[in-house]
Amino acid sequence: LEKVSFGTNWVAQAEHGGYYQAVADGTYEACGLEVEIKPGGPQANNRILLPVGKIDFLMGGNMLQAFSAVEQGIPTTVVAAHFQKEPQVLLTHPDAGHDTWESLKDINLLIGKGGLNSYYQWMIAEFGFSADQVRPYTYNSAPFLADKDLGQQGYITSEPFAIEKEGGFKPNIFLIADYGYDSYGTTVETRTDLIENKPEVVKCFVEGSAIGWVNFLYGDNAAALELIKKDNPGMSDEQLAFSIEKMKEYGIVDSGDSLTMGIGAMTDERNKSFFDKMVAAGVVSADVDVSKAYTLAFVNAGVGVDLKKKLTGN
Amino acid sequence: MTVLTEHAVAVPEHSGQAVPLDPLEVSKARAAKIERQGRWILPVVILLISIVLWDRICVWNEIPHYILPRPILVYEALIADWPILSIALLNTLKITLGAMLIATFGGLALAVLFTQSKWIEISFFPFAVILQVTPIIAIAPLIFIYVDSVEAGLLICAWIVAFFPVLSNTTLGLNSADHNLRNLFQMYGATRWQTLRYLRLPAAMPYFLGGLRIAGGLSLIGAIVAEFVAGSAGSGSGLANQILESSYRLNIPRMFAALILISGTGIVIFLLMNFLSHVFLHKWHESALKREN
Amino acid sequence: MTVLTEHAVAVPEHSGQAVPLDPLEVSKARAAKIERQGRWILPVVILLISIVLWDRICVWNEIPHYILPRPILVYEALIADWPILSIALLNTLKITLGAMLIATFGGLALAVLFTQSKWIEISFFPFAVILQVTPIIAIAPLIFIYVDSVEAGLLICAWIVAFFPVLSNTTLGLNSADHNLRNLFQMYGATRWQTLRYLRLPAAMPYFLGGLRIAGGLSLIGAIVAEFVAGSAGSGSGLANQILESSYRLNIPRMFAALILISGTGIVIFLLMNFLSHVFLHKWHESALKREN
Amino acid sequence: MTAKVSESGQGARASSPAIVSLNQISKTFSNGTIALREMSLDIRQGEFITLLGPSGCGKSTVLRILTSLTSPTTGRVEWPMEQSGQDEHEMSFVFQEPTLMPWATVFGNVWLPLRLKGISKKLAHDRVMEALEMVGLAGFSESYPRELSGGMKMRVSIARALVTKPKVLLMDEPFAALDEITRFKLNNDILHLWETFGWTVVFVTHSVFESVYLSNRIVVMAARPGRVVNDMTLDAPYPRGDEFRTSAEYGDYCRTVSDALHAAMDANDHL
Amino acid sequence: MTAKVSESGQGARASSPAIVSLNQISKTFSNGTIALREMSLDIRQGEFITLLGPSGCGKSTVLRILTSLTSPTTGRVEWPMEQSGQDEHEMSFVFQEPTLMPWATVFGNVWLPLRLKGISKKLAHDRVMEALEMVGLAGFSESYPRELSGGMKMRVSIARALVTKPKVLLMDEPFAALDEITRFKLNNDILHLWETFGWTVVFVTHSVFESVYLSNRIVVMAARPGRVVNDMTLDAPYPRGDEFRTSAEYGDYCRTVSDALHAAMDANDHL
Ligand SMILES: Nc1ncnc2c1ncn2[C@@H]1O[C@H](COP(=O)(O)OP(=O)(O)OP(=O)(O)O)[C@@H](O)[C@H]1O
Ligand SMILES: Nc1ncnc2c1ncn2[C@@H]1O[C@H](COP(=O)(O)OP(=O)(O)OP(=O)(O)O)[C@@H](O)[C@H]1O
Ligand SMILES: [Mg+2]
Ligand SMILES: [Mg+2]
Repeated sequence: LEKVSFGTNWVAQAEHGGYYQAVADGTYEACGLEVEIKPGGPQANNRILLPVGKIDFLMGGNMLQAFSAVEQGIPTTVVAAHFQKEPQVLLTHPDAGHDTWESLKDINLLIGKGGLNSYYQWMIAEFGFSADQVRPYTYNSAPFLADKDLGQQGYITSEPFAIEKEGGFKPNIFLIADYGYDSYGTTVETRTDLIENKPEVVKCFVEGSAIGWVNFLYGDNAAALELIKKDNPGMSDEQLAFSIEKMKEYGIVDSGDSLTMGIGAMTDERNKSFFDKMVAAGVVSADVDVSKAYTLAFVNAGVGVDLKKKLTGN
Repeated sequence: MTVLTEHAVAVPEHSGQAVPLDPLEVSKARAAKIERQGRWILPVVILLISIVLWDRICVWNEIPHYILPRPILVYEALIADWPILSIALLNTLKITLGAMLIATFGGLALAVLFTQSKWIEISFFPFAVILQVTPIIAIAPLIFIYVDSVEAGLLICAWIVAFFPVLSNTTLGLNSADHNLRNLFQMYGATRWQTLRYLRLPAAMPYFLGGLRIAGGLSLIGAIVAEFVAGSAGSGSGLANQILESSYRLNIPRMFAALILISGTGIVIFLLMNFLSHVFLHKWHESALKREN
Repeated sequence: MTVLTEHAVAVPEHSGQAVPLDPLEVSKARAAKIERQGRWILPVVILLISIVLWDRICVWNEIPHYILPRPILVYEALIADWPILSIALLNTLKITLGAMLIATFGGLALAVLFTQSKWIEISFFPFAVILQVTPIIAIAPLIFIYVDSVEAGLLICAWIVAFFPVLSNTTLGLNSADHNLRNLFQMYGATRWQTLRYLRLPAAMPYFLGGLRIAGGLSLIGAIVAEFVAGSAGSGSGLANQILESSYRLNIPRMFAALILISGTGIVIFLLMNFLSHVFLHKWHESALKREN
Repeated sequence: MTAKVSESGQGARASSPAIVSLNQISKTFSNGTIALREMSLDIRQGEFITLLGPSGCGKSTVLRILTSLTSPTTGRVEWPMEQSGQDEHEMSFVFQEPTLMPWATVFGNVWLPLRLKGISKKLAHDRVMEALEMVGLAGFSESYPRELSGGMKMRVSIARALVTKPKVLLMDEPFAALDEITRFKLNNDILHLWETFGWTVVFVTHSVFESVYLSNRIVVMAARPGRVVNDMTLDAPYPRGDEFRTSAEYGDYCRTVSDALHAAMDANDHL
Repeated sequence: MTAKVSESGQGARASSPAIVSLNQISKTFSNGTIALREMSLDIRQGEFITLLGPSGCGKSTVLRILTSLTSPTTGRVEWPMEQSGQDEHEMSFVFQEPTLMPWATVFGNVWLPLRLKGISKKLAHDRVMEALEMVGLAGFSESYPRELSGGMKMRVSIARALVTKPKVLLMDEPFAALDEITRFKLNNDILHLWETFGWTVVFVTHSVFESVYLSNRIVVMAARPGRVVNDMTLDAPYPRGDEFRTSAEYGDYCRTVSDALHAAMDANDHL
């Protein structure tokens, strides 16, 4: 068994379900990997640990950082896109007259640093939002609840649930992917040298994760949930169920290309389209060679499609 | 006849043989006892009052529980989530105490080094300052690249946050030793080490302990901040993760429960440091002496 | 004949009339000059050496630029991004200085209040400790609910980080005033205010300035941490934002350029505090006195 | 013993009212040292009273109790004249140690008692300089305490006590660190002020000669527990001068006091 | 002036070698005070030499220069016997102020010089207690300095200086805060030790009587700039005792020294 580690982007939650599932089921083990999952957090900077070999796979955000890596000459590459859609949403109060995307321009928005540096730049360039309407988001929705005329960012699977539960209302949800932000949501990145020298390891991880996701979403995910709760003792079943439901409802993990090409699918067209938008928004330099940011060598082979059929019975 | 010393009024002419049973003595002893108890009761009472106030403010202003939960809610969360919180507390405590220990001894050792030669101090104090002001969020990744154990990494982060007050205060203290005493030591041909051991360290004690009092709280903050930036997992995760998660999930009562545990820890550390100060200083230093009047 | 006092060897029998031109005097003056210059040159030299070392380490260990960039890269980033960085620096400085000011005066005022009555101290010191150890990431939302201006919120956050050392050290200092002098003041019927003004505050000066030295750096950290957790974008953003953005964009040289600005600011603040200490203490306090031998 | 010494303390000014009486004062420190036991003493207005006794017998403690810096363990301190408008601040103290503020100049230190009364630097200037002149330190007004010799520090402390022209002056070995000539001069200065302004002076010294030269009453104490073993009134007339120092009367007094001191020492377990 | 005082300093032990010579020493402090100007002084082995002079004339400064705590602005200090194995640590000092460590008990303070030589508490115990006994503080060995009276603190300082049985003893007004009886006793003790062990003692006092009783050489200084104005050798034989104090010779000496002191004062701008 080869030991590898995988750094996620937050403390353990349903959004990491596929990987936990693959660990719990022994899917990785079956192809020769012993995977250790290292949870992250909002301030934790796991990225830099990838190129130096402290971790072997990283749960990346959207494609933007992959472009940055190319720009800065960092030898990492995206090998799979497990979220077909960016799950970022903007939320507003339902009965305050902020019911349209356009109306968001008139109110203050709570946006975190990550968002500010990525999709919000695109919103500025594409729709004419302004940096001055941004207020700090500290990953706590209380200020939003306290002020009807605030909007805030969120993860489709998390904040809406908390707001619904604590605030007692369903917020308006604007999935930015629906407005043209067509990046893949979360990716798996790895070191270029790993791809070159041990492609079987990468293959095992990517395909194992795809199967893990299928099992997690459509099969019996009890074991994975147990693992998540062990890594994050405060996690509630209710929250987990909500997240899974939302991921399914919005097709975050499994929609579009992935339905036929398998979970994790990527296409050159989508990456090019997103890259062009980001260049237009001035977030990325046009000189970047997009094709270096990712490789399609490990995805699009339809892994797990059969399994899904078996599980869902159609 | 006007009487200057207060107690004299109440006391009749007496022979003085009965000193131990003297009403004056008794009233003094009573005052001392009240004071001794007051030192504990008063802050507790004030804390209780402020908790009640907190509750009333929540009620009067109709503050929703997801902004500022009422104390009772926090208490319930504390009880209900105790199994989770207690483990987190333990983990945080481990890092805090570790950081405090290395901050104390590291700060002390550096201070001693710095006072051995003015030139060393001039040359290397800037590095201490740089270390103090460098945001650990920026260098945490660097640390974790070269340090394998998460725990060690957390300790280093927390140490960076906490060491400076000890270093700075102790340096000041070591430099504040009475010059006449220094002359005396010089006269008797004391070695550098003897001067340090018998003169400068004792003289620096009040300052050093003052530094510790600051560093105690900072170690706790350091442990929490380190956890924020290092994002540790599962069984090793501490109160920072609880706060983060609870706040993200809007489980504010639990977040406040975690905050209260942090505050409590801070106060316990502070009391401990005060106790240490008392132990080391009450025999001789102005700040801890109980003068007899 | 053995000569105890060193300089005597070189000096021939002399009449003593020529005191100002005495070779001994000259050599002393030279030594003093070397020392004066050394205070500046030595640390600079050491800093330069450590920069060279940094560079060599990068080269020898082939550390990739996205982990630890070579100094020259950082320098280039500093030059290239100066327009952005300088504005960020200014914004951070604004918060830092603001926080330092309120931490200084707030800490001082609280310390004075606390030493007015033992009971006040006992009752309210715990709150200061609670404030010190509360992670600002947890209470930032609360602050931002009730404070409209981002800048004010940042100031409050930075203040929370920085005030405690001033408070703690000053309290210690106020309590360390010589008891004989306190008796003297009591004897002359000094009012509380007079005792404070003429006795306890001057006596607390060394401690207070020691606290300031710690708080200076902490204000800077406070400003940065506050911006990390609560800062907004746009024209008001400071160095923390630069660090975050650079790190998000993996532009590590720029991140280090920002870090260097922070370190530089920290050192300047430290020197300033040292200068303040010198100004206030060199006439009388051991720690700052230049004794004549 | 000569007839001139009356043991009961009924001397020249015995008829003056007491400004303060110590009544069966005891002082036990928390470490168990009994500094004073059942000591009684009346101090009358206008007296120049000297406390004499072995080192550690409680002289400083008596002064501290008189100024209410220390409260007695048992017994009481009475100021019978208090209600008749006697301002307690018209009391000055020279501590046994110089007790100067290290951060203030000599001028600042001497100015202090006036400053506490709200007198500005400008208004105080002449009085401060006059006091410094008296102790021979006019040229050092801008020096800091650390730049002074031991005796000079003590003289600053004396100047500080004199600058307020106090009604009651308590001095704890003020001249111990001074050479004899400066000491004689200051002795005369103090005597002169005492006579001129009708001060009450409580004085502690170890010098029998000084005590005889200055006082009209000498209280000899014995140590551990501190107590009064002798209370003598000296009838020699004022003003006293160099002739008094060479007179046979002076020699007689000195011998008497010295004997009393020896007797007090013998009453001790100490040494 | 009696014939017994020889002005040149050629007295009983004049033939002994100098253990230290000050050669044209000047000391100017940075604030401009000229503490000493071109002062020369040889101190011979086995001498009991007393420095006498007005407050602020530079006596303490001379002692500090002798112990190299202060270096002179110009001039040189020579220890001609240094290379013949004279250990500089066999020197003890009583500072003008008690200079005790507040965090140590009386025992700890007196133990200090021995401790610095590596002598353990147990081994030092008897010598420390003996020294404390000599100054009458055996019962206070566990007290802290703040619990002592002024005179007691000074006695601790004296005990600390004596505990090492030094070859050279420098004392800066050690007995100023002590009563006469204790003072006389300690005078005799020191004299006895001096004679028994052949010590060299450099002594500063303000008491003419004390200086005459103790010394075989008296150096009278004048102030600002500090300088030697008189250097007298006293031929009175040792051991000296109470008979010496009452002898005519003693009275003569006192008068001579007192006159010299007056002359020194007149040489001053001071007072
Ligand atoms: N704070 C204290 N704690 C305990 N004992 C004390 C304290 N202050 C003084 N004493 C004891 O009280 C006794 C009397 O002290 P006091 O200072 O009054 O003596 P004194 O007569 O002034 O002596 P001296 O002439 O040496 O100044 C001494 O034995 C001393 O040890
Ligand atoms: N650190 C200093 N800075 C400036 N001047 C000083 C310093 N120390 C001493 N002096 C000055 O030097 C002179 C001599 O001081 P020194 O202490 O030697 O006097 P002294 O003879 O011991 O007097 P005393 O009998 O009062 O102790 C004094 O005028 C004093 O003001
Ligand atoms: Mg006394
Ligand atoms: Mg002196």
